[in-house]
Amino acid sequence: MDFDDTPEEAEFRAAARAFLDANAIRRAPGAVEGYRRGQDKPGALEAAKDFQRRKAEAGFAGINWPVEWGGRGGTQIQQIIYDQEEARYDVLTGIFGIGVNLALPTICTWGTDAHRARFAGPCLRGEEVWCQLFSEPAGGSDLAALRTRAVRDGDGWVVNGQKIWTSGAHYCDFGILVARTDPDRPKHEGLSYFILDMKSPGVEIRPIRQISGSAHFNEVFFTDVRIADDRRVGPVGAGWKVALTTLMRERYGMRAAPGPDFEEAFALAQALTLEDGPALANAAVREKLAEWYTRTQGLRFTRFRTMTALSRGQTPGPESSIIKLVAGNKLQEIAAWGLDLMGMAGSESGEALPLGGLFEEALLYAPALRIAGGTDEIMRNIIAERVLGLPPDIRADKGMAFRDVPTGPR
Amino acid sequence: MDFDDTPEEAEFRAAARAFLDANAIRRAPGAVEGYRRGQDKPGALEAAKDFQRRKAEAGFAGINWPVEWGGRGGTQIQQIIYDQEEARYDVLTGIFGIGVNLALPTICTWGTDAHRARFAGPCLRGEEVWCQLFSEPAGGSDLAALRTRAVRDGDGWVVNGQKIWTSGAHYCDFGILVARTDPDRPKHEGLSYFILDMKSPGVEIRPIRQISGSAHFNEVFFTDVRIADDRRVGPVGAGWKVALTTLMRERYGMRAAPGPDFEEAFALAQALTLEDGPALANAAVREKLAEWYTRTQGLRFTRFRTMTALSRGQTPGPESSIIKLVAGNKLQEIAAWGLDLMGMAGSESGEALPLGGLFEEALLYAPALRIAGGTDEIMRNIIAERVLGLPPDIRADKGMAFRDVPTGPR
Amino acid sequence: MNFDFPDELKQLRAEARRFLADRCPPAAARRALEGAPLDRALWSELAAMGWVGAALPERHGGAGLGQLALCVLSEELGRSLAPLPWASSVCQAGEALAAFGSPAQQAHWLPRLAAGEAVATLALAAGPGPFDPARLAGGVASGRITATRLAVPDALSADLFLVAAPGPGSLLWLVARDAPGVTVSPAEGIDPTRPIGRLDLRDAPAEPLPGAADPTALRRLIDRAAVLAAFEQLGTAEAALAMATDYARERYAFGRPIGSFQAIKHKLADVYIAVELARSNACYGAWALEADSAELPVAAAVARIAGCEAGWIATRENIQTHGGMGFTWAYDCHLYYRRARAQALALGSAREWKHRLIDLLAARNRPDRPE
Amino acid sequence: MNFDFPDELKQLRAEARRFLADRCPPAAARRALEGAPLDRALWSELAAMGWVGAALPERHGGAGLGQLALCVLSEELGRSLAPLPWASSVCQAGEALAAFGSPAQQAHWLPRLAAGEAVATLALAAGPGPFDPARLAGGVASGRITATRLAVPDALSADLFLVAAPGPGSLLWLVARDAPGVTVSPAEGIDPTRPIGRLDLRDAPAEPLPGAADPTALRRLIDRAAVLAAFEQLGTAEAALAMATDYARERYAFGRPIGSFQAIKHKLADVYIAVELARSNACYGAWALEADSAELPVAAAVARIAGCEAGWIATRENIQTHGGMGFTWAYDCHLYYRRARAQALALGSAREWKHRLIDLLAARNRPDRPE
Repeated sequence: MDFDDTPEEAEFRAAARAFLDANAIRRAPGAVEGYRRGQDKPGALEAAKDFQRRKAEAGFAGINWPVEWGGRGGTQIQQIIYDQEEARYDVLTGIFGIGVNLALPTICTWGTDAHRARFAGPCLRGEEVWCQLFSEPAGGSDLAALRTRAVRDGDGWVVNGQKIWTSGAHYCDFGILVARTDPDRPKHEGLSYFILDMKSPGVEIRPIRQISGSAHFNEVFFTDVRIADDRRVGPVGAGWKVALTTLMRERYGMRAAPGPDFEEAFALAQALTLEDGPALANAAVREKLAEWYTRTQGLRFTRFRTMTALSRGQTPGPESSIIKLVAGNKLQEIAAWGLDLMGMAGSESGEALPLGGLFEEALLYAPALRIAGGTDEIMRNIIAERVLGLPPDIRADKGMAFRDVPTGPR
Repeated sequence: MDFDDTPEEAEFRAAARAFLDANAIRRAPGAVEGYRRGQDKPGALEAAKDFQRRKAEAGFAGINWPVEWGGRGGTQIQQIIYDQEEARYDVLTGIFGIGVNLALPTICTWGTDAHRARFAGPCLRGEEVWCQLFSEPAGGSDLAALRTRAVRDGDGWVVNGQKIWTSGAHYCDFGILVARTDPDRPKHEGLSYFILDMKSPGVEIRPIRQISGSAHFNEVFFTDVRIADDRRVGPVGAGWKVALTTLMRERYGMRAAPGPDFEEAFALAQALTLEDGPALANAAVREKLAEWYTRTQGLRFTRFRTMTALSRGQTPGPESSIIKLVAGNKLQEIAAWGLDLMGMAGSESGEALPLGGLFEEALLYAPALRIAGGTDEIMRNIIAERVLGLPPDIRADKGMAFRDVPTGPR
Repeated sequence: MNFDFPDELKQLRAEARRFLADRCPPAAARRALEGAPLDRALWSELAAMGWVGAALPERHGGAGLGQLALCVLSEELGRSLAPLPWASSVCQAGEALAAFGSPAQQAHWLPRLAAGEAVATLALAAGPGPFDPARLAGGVASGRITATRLAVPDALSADLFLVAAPGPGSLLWLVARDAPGVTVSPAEGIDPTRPIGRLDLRDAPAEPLPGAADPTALRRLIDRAAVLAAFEQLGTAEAALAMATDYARERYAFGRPIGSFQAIKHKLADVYIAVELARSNACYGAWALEADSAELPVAAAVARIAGCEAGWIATRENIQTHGGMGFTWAYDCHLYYRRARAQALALGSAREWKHRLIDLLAARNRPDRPE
Repeated sequence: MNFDFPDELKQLRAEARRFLADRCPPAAARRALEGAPLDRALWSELAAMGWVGAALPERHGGAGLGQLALCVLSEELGRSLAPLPWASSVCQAGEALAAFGSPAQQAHWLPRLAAGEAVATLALAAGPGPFDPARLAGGVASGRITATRLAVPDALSADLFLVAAPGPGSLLWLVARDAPGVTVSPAEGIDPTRPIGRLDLRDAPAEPLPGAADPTALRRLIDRAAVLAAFEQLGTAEAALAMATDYARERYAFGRPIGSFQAIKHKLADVYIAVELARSNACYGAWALEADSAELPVAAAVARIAGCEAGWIATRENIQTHGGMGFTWAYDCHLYYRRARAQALALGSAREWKHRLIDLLAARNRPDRPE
């Protein structure tokens, strides 16, 4: 039992670090990775694309992609090692995540040779950015209940409807779109999967402002948008199966929450004095800190277990399914606790402290982390059904033609 | 706003206290009311019956029963005032609760004049003790899924099956029994409600030992037990409706949990020294104590709100539905916390403290309080559906003949 | 046993609820969130109905309705998320003036407050951590105060500050907004619908409130305000629960209302429990407030603790129940969430009140005191 | 990255699981609950397989398999609810002798322990409240000890007590059961499947364990034992989760398996989360134990805290999932509940470990220490 790289892994890590040192700026130690901070800075997109190009040239883009797609053909653990290293640098590669990790792997798996030839390279080199057009306002957690219609028209399709929660729609070049091609079939059976050029006529993008005031998501509206049939991925009606390839990879990539964690809570406690002396001597504060440290370490070592399996070329167990659920709730707890500890002076007093504003900011974006990418409730369903093997809930819409499924007064 | 009795209430309270002073022993102040302690003492049943007889003679049994049933025809608030006063004395009237509060009110409402004439008086005077024969092992929370069969045979019925969770079956004279008279009807529609003489041939009683080691519940088995048709209460097939009369009264009577509460937790904290000094100076201990005090007071004042409505002759709101759920969980928390605070010496160290054994005992019976009389889950369903008006869950067995309802591999 | 509000106050509550639903729906709070200044016309309307001066004596332009009236109105102001200086000007500063002010101070300021012409606020916090009336920062000398106070509620619309600071004869000082040496700057708070500000005082003229001579008096003021705040919290929590319940009934997923899923039902049942416990404890606080009981400090603490808990779970899980829509700016969920968190900080967090509650209970139980 | 047990230990685990399922199912724990004495034949079988002396050196009759072997065996002993002195005789007293005993003490006792012929136990607690090696009650003078120790695990079947007490040269004293002045009396514990007892020593002959000269040594022994206890807790929690999951799949109510209701599903998902966090933290403890790392105290604390949490939620909600059957004596649910609670107290409650964890982390972060 050890935490060390194998010799091969260590060599790869050194190479990754050398590339990053030469092409990016290492974050100062102790700097907290904010919630998508920096993404809104002017010039950020260009800088990100430039870095992605160099990354691809150096062979670090698509490390775990097969060689025939233009990837490195490396292992999953190499991908993780590179990601670990990259996380220490101030680079914005997150915007390529949907393309590299979700869209192209799905398209390359289900699509044609022409799809691979046209889209894989530009995606990997950061020349084309991708977004995901799955969620709809009426669907919510019931992802497959989507209503956006694609109607056959000659050698193509005409799309009408609305998507939501599309990250970066305004700067993306292409989107992966699931639309309903047959509403007379049951929910999962009448869907098809398309590649949409985001610059097509009839595509309208409206940003969604979140509680925190930022707007990283969009609504995307389609009015008679045409898609050629050769931009369809997989058979007509097989859209849900194709989408599952995307969704499985999305769930797998869940990371812990950004923002204040044990370290920041500890630092706050070090800085404050309470009724009975230093906050760090207060038993209630100590117990909370100990619980968060234990949970944070538990998640860390859970990732280590996953990495061990990957390092051995094995399929990891289901343990990583807990990470998002635990991390999102912990963040909200820590944010509220930090404010309570500061007390009456509340949010303003944050300025007087080394962590000024961090807890307030987290309080406002934490709710999104318990919802986006699968609500707490959906995550518990997944754990209960897929991990523990408990039976599914009774399906009110089972076997029903989609157009007949009850949708309520709204 | 005040906590005082009206003059009429004060007068009634004084009369109740005078009766109790003359006929019972007041508990020492500060004595903790244990979990059904005393019920197992030899001679307890006889003493309880004797007290109940005197209580009836003095007009304090069935205070809220109508005069025509032989009750006092008093108000609900008078009943509560008497119960409040009686709770300060060492008397075991709980064993008459099922008869006085559940069985006879149901029988007098749905039954015949002959039923009232035969059963009301002996019940009130403590001459006949009643038990409830509703729950079955296969049913669990699904109370109406009972399988005990009553088959028509001449001028009576023949009963076969099994009941469970029957308090005091071994000393009871009569039981209220719900049995299935038509398994071809849906679950709620094929039931009938009977009065069973517990001394009938074919009735077998086996005590159920609980985690705590005590055995206040029983299983009751029926083998070809005969019940005359004139012991049926309400129409054939209307058993569920009749049973609802009983069940509504049962829910209404929910009391807080016996055993250690804030006072005992506070006393434990006063007695112990922790790492950083007296436990009562430890912030974690203080916060927990404050939370329990707040919850305990919240329940107390919730009861005051209910009493205020009753005192005005109004129907109380649904607020009392929270009491059992909050109290059961609080008890389990307090019990575990008490043990943790005592630490390594664990359960044994309790002897060295004024509250020796109380937390250990509570740890073992607390689980039952989260289950008996409606599990936490059922209580939350009731609150959500009946108080908040949320829609019911989808019913897998809806409209199905009872005999066709899936029952699983067990 | 009469643990309920008198009928005339129930009527007042119903009246307030109707008025606020009409004149001050969540859209009003949203306008404030987007930067609209205090709606002084609306505040004057409330004053004209006698609510702003509800508990003030009639000789000072008040309605003399007593503390229970403030309780029921606080609940409704909390329910409607009113972007108004109710807590600061009525429940805190107004009450402080009425309790501790000199006859001249009262005669000058109370009629203006009651009429809604002037807004007053309490300025307590000097820095992060628990508030302790016995250890106040800043100082007063020769009628001049120098101090900085953080997170002062409604600071930007206030005409009068009552500043907690140690000085000769008082711990509470009357400072007019337009006096020299007074600087008010906006601060970013969690709940911009009731904006907070920073108050910087440099040798600003200050008058002592003669009745606020010791920490006990100040503490009692805060206890009284905490009961009223608990009713505000209760109203906010109830409104959030109602919003979540309505949504859960009407929103469908998987072919059925989401409120038919136990994950949602049981969550909302837990919210209901917290709300009921908060209501019961707030009622106890109301009784102690009206009776001016020796139990007030304990009653205020439990009302405060239960109110904070109810506000937090109800507004947090309202967002969760709404799913993706819940964390959008466009839906009202965050207005409740912001308000509840701000309410939970304004008079000191639940953590501080728990500490204080146990101090009080431990003092009760000390053997050298009579039972 | 190799955060997993080696294959040979996985084989050992599988072997232990098979053996214990066969020879030591919950029915064995139930017999102990009903009063059966220690099954010495079974203990000898475990010894014969080399498990009792798994981590002891071969020269003393051990198998020399190292600490990781104790980890995997502890998990399985916890899973099977084995009513055996595993924690006391192997993980605590055996390890103490191996770490602190004189050559003569080791030569005399370790082979007997490894062979299962003798049972040893650690006697630490003098009274309620946290255990502190720096402040031990009782005393030793002229080779005679006088002390009372409470809740001593497996006290009635122990042949040897290692008693924590301050005395010349050591804080840990070897006292034989059959020595004069030794009285052992049964005590009522939460988990009679591993009965506790009270140890009264009156001028009983005692030998010092020379290596246990200071509180740090004793603390380290407890840290090491806590990692092993965390694996026991993990095994118990996993077994309770499996029992609840099986029941939820097979038990029907309202015409469907109760495991299809979200109230049950989501409860069990939360249990799974606690179990996974406990497993991950226990693995960290195992690494620190094997590597004899400076991180051991921190690793032991997080393993302990997570283990206590998992044991509590898993065994408590297993009862709840079983409904009425869950709180009957006849069902096995309470065996897990009792065991988990006893495990959570035996080496000090999670509360104490949280306190200690923050002491350790605060010391790390002290500016006068290098990073």
